[in-house]
Amino acid sequence: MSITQDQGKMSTTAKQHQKLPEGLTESQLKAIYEAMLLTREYDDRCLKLQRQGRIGFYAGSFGEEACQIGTAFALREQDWIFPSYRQPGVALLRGVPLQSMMNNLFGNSADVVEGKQMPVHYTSREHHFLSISSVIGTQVIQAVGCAMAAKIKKDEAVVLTYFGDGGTSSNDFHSGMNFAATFKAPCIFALVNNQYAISVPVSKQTSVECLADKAKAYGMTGIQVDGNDVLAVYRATKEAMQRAKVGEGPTLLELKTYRAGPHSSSDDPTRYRSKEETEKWLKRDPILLFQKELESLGIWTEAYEADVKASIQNKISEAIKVAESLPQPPWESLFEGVYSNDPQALMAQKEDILTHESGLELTNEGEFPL
Amino acid sequence: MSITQDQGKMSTTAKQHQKLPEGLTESQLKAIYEAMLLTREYDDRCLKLQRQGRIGFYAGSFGEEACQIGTAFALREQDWIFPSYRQPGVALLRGVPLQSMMNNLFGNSADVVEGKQMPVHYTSREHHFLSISSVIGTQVIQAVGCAMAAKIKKDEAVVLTYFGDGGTSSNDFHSGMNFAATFKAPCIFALVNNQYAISVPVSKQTSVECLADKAKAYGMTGIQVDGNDVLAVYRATKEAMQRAKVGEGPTLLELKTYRAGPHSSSDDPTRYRSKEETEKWLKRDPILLFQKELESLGIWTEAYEADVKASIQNKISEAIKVAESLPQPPWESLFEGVYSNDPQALMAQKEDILTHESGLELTNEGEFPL
Amino acid sequence: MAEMTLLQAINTALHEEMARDEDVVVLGEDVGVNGGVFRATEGLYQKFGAERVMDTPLSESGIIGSAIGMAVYGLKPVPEIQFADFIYPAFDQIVSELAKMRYRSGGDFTSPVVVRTPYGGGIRGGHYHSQSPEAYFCHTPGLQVVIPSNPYDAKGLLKSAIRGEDPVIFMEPKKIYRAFKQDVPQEDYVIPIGPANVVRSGTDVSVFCYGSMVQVAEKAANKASEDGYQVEIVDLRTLYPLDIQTILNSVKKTGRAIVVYEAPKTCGYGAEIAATIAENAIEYLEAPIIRVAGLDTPFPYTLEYVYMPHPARVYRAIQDVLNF
Amino acid sequence: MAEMTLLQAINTALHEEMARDEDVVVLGEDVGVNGGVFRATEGLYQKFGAERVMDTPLSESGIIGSAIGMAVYGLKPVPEIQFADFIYPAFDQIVSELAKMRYRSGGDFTSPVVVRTPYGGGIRGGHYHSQSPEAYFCHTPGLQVVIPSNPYDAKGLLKSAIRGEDPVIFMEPKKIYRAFKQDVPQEDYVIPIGPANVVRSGTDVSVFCYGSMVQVAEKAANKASEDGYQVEIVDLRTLYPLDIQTILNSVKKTGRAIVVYEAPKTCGYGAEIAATIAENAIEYLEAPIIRVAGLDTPFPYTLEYVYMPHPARVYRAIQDVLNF
Ligand SMILES: Cc1ncc(C[n+]2csc(CCOP(=O)(O)OP(=O)(O)O)c2C)c(N)n1
Ligand SMILES: Cc1ncc(C[n+]2csc(CCOP(=O)(O)OP(=O)(O)O)c2C)c(N)n1
Ligand SMILES: [Mg+2]
Ligand SMILES: [Mg+2]
Repeated sequence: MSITQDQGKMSTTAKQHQKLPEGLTESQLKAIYEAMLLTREYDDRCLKLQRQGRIGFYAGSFGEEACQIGTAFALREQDWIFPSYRQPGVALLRGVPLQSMMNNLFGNSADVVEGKQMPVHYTSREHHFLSISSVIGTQVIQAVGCAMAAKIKKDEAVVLTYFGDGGTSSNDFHSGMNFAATFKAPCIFALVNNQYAISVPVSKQTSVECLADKAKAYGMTGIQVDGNDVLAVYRATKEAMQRAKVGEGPTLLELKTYRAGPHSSSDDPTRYRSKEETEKWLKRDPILLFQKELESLGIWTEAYEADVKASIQNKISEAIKVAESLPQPPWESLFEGVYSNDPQALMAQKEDILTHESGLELTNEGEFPL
Repeated sequence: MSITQDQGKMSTTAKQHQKLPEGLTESQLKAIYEAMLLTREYDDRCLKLQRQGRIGFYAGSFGEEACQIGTAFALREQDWIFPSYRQPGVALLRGVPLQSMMNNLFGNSADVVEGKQMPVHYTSREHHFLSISSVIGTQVIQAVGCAMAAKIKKDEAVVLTYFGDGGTSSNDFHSGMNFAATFKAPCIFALVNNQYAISVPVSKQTSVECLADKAKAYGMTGIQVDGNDVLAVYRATKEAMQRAKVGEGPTLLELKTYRAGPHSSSDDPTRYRSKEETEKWLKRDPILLFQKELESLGIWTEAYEADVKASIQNKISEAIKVAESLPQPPWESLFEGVYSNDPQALMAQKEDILTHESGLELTNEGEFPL
Repeated sequence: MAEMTLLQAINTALHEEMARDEDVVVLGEDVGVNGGVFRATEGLYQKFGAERVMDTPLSESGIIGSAIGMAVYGLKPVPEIQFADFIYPAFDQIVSELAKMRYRSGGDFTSPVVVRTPYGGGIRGGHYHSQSPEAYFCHTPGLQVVIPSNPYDAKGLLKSAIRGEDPVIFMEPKKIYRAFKQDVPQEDYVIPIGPANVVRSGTDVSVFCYGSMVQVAEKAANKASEDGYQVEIVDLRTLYPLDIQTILNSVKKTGRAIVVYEAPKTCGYGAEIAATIAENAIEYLEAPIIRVAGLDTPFPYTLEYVYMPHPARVYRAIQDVLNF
Repeated sequence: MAEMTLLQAINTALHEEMARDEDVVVLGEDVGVNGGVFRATEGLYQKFGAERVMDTPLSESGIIGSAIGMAVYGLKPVPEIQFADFIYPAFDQIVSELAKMRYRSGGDFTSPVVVRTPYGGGIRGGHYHSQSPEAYFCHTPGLQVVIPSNPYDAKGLLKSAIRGEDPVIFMEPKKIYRAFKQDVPQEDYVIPIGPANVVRSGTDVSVFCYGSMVQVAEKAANKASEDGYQVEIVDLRTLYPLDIQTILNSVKKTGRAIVVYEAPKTCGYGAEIAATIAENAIEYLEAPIIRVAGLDTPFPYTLEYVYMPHPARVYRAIQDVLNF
C-alpha cells in the first residue's frame, strides 16, 4: 500500500524507538502518511481541473484525510466499504487505480461506467468499494445488509460505511443503525462530522451535543474520536473491528473534524461561515499533525516528503493526461447495462437514435450548479 | 367530560381525604375512570361487531386505556392530537361524538368522510384530532410541523402525537424527533410501547432496553412511565406540557404497557405469544389498578361502576343502532372532495360511471385480512 | 399436480426456491414466526430458521435497503412489503438504489432483489390497503415488474424472478389470493419474465389486463360472447419489460383495444399500453382505445366496488368500441 | 416590467408572497442563510427571519412531513426539495399523506403545501441531479403538478400555487433557470392552475410539451417552418389537472400529435397525453402519436445530450408524422 518504494531510508532513526505507536511498523506509518498526502494532492489537483473547466464537478475531502485513512487502514482485503462521495483517499488506499478514478472524473470511454455517473462517483467491486450514490444516507442501511449477509454466509468480513453529520438526519441512518444493532451486524458506522451539510451547521442539524450519543438510541456502542488524529481514528476503528469480529455487533464512530474546503466545486462557503473559523481548524490540519508525530519518531524529513509528493504529482499528472486524451464513450453505451438482458422497448429507442441522430449535430451544454 | 351526571354521589366519603392525587378533583378522577371504562366498552363492542360480520375491521386498544386517558386528560382544548389508529379513548375524551365514530366503522352516509376511510380511521378538526393514517409513523413529523406552526404563530398550543414501539423504527419517528428537538417544538411524543408490532416483539424491533433512551439521540428529554398507571401517565404528560409551554421543547414519553388483545380483528396472537404472558400482564389491568386506587380514596363503588357501565352501554347500543340503519353513501360522494375544485378528468370519470353503471349490478365483496 | 390457491402457489415457490438455493433469504415484517399476515411465508421460518427468514423492525426503507446490501454481497433476498401501500417509505431505496445499481456501476455491482408485495383492492381495505402502484415502478428503468393472475403463473413467475439477475417488483393481487384453486405442477417449472399470455383468443376486440383484472375481463368477455363477439384477452404478466409484439399482433388482428387496470386512470399503466398502440399500430385501429380503470381519487372504503373496474364496465367498453 | 430569468422570477414570487401573507413560510436544506443552492430563496432569510425561512436538517421526509403539519395548523408552507432526485425519501409523506389529507378527512383537514423542486437534465448532473419524476405525481390523485417554461409563467403560476387550497408539486426546469431573460411585470399577477398555453399556433402538427422542452419544440418548429409546415406548440403548464380540451382542440385541428418529455419514455407523462388523445380524438388522427422522450435508462452523465430530447429528434418526429 506504500506509494514510495524506498521504505528503508529512515529506518535507522526510527529504530531508536523501541515501540512505534499502535503496534504499527515504520513502513505502515509511512503508508498512512503517504496515503494522506496522496488524498490531499488528488483533491487539490481535481478541484483545479474543475476550476479550469476541464472536468464538470468535483467534491474534495480537504481536512478529512485522517478520517479516511485512519479508518480504512484498519480494514483487511475481505472487508467492505460503503462510501459516501467524500472518500477518494479510501478508494485509493483500497487500491482503486488512480487512472480509473480519473477516467470517472472525465467520464471518458475508458471509465468503468462509461460516463454514466457524475465525477467523484467511483465504483470497484474488486476492491469491495461500493458504487457511490449521491443520495445522502442510502448506503448506510445497505452496508448493514451486506454485513448481515456476510454473517449469514459465515464469512469473516466487516463492513465499514461512511456518511456525514447531515447524513445522520436521513431515513437510512435510522434504519441502518437500528437494523445493525438488532441483528448484531458486523458493521462500523464512520460518521464524519465535518461540522457542515453544505451550508447547514451541525447545530441546526441536530440538537444533541455529541453525535456519538446517537448510538444510545439503538443500544449500540458509540465513540467520539478526534477525526484529525489519524492514529486515534485507526485505534478506534481497530477496536470496532474487534467488536464486530467477535460477534459484539456494530459500532458508531463519530470522527470529529472539519470540512476545510468548499462543499463542492459549486459551493461558496464564504456565504455562510467565517474565514476565522476555517483558519482555526486548519491549525489542526491532520496531515501536519501526523507529520509532526512522524518527525518526532524520526520517520519524517523534508526530503522524504518532497520525494513522496513528487512521485504522487507525477502519477496524478500522468493519469490526467491519459484520461483527458480519451474520447467520450460511444453512444451505444448509453443503452446498455440497465438489465442483464436488454429490453425490447429500450432497444427500439437505441435503434431510433443511433440510426437517425448520429448525423445531426447534438450539442453538449449545461453546467452543474452544486 | 364526565359521562355520568351524578357526580355528587360519593363526595362525602371522598372528602375525608385531605388531598386527592395529582391535585385532581373528585369529579376529574371520576372523569378519568369513566373515560377508561368507555374506551374499554367501546373496544369490546366494536370488536364484537366485527366478529359478527357487521363491520369490516376493528383494531382495539384493550390494555392501553391508561396510556390514552392519562395523556389526553392533561391536554387543553387548544392542544392538538396527532393519533395512530389505537386511541379511540382519546377521540372520545376530546369529545368526538360516539355517533360520528360509529358512522366511520359502518362507513355509512352520515360518516364525516362518507365511507372513504377504513374503520378506526377517525377525524375531527373541531376536536383537533387529526385524520388517522394507517401508515406507521407519518403523523409523528406532522405533529412536529404543527407544533412549529403554533410556535411561529405565537399560539400557546401543544401537540401530542401517539405511535407504537413498531413506530419507533419508522422514518418519520426519526425525522420527527430530530426536527422537534432542533426547532424546540412544543410537542409531546407518546410512545405506546405495548411490546408488539403485530407479531414482532419489541426485542426484535430494537436492541435498546429502555425505549425512552431513544430521546438521547436527539438531545431530548426522554421518560419511561408505567403505562398501566393512569395517574403516572397523567403526571408525566403534565410535566411534558410544562416543558413545552415554557419553551424547553419536546419530550419523549415511553408508556410501557401491553397490547392485551389481538393486533386487530384479522390477527391471531396465539400464533406468536403465550397465553401465560398475556395473563401475567392482565394482572396489571390499568382499569383495575385505577379502580382500586379510587376505591381506597372512597370514590369507587360497585354501584357506581354499574351505573356508569349501564349508561355507556346504552349510548353505544344507540349509536350502533343508528349507524347500522343508515344507508351507504351515495355514489356521487366517491368523486368529490379530492381537491377544492373537481378536476375535469375526474368529472368525466364520474359522468361515465354514474350515467352508465348505476343500473348494473355491481356487487360488494372481499374481506380484510389484517 | 396439486390444487392450490395463488397464495399457496407463492408459498410453495418460496419453499422450493429456499430449498434449492441456500442464498435465498426472506425478510420483512411478520414474515417469520407469524408466517406473514397473509400467510405467504408460512412454514419458512420453521423450516429454514431465523437466519434465512428474518422478522425485521418496522421499516420498509430498512427492509429494501438491507436487501440491496445482501444482494450486493451475493445473497438472493426476497423481501416482503406487507402491503404495496407501505412500499413508499422504501421508494427512495427502490428508485435511487435498487433500480440503478447495475447501470451506475457498469455492472460491477448488481442487486437482484425480488420485492414481493400484495397489491390492489377488493378486500375492503380502504386507502391504505388497496393501492395499485405498478405504474411508478414501470416508469423506473432498472426494475422489472411482474404481476401474476393465477396460481400456475404465480409459482412459475416467482421462480423466474428469484433465479433472475435483475431486481423484480413482484406484485400479488391479494383480492384473488384465495379466490380460486388451480392445478399446479408439483415439479419445478419456470415461466419466463417477458412474454404476455393470450388467455383467450378472439377476433373482435383486444382486452389487455393483468392481476385480478384478468378475471374481470373474462366475465365481460363471456357476456360479449353471448352477443356473438369474440374478445381476445391478453394477460400481460410482465409489465416491464413489456411484450410489445404480442400486444401489437393482437390489435392488428382485432382493430380494437381496451385496457383494464385498478390504479387511478391518469398516468396509470394503461396509458402506456394505449400510447404504445397509438405509436405503433394506429393505422389498424377502428375505434378509440378505452381505459377501464380506477378513479383519479384515493382508494375508498365503502364504495370500492364502484371504484374498481367491474365486468359491467368492461362489457360496456367492449360495446362502445364495437359500436364506434 | 423587469427583465428577469426564470430563477429570478421564482425568487420574486417568493418575496412578494411572503410579504403579502405572513402565513407563507419557506423551509428546506440550505434555503436560509445560503439562499438555496440555486439561489431561489436568496434574500428571504435576511428579510423575513429565521422563523419564516427555515434551514432544516437533511431529511426530505422531515421537510414535507413537517410542512404538512404546518399546513394543517394554518400556515402556507413552501418547502424546497433541493433536487427533484431527492424527493424520494419524502415520497411516502407526499403520496400517503399530502395527497390524501383532504379526501381522507372529508375536507376536515387540508394540506395546501407547495413543494418547489428543480428537476430535469442538461446541467451535467448525472443520475442524481437530472431526473424528471413528474409522472409519479400526476398518477397520485390529490396532487396538482405545475411546470413553468419561462419567467413570466413561473412567477404567475407560483403565486397561484401559493394562494391555492390544494397541494402542488411545483417543478422548476433547472436547465433554463438562467438560460434567458424575459419581461416580467413588477405588479402582482397570477396565472391560473389548469389552462394550457398555445405558445405557437399551427395547422399541421401539434407538439405537446412543458418545462425546458418548450424551447426544444420551438427550435424544431422553426426548422419545420422553413420546410413550409406550421407546427402548433402547446405548453401544458399544468400537468394535473390537465387541460384536456385544449389538447383535443389542437389535435382535431392538426390531426397529428407529438409529445416531448425528458423522463424515461415508458409510463412517462407523454403516455397519458397519447392515451387521452387515443381515447377521445382517434378519428381525427392522420398519423401515429409519437413520443420524443428520455430513454428507459437512468440518467447518464457524459452523453446526456444524446439522452435528452433534442430539437433534431423532435424535428424528425415532425417529419415522420407529416410523411406517414
Ligand atoms: C437525500 C439527499 N438530499 C439532499 C442532497 C443534496 N446534498 C448533497 S450533499 C448535502 C450535504 C451533506 O452533508 P453531510 O452528510 O454532512 O456530508 P458532507 O457533505 O459534509 O460530507 C446535501 C444536502 C442529497 N445529495 N441527498
Ligand atoms: C409503513 C407501514 N408498514 C407496515 C404497516 C402494517 N402494520 C400495521 S400496524 C403494524 C404494527 C405496528 O406496531 P406498533 O407501532 O407497535 O403499534 P401497535 O399496533 O402496537 O399499536 C404494522 C406492521 C403499516 N401500517 N405501515
Ligand atoms: Mg458534513
Ligand atoms: Mg406496539
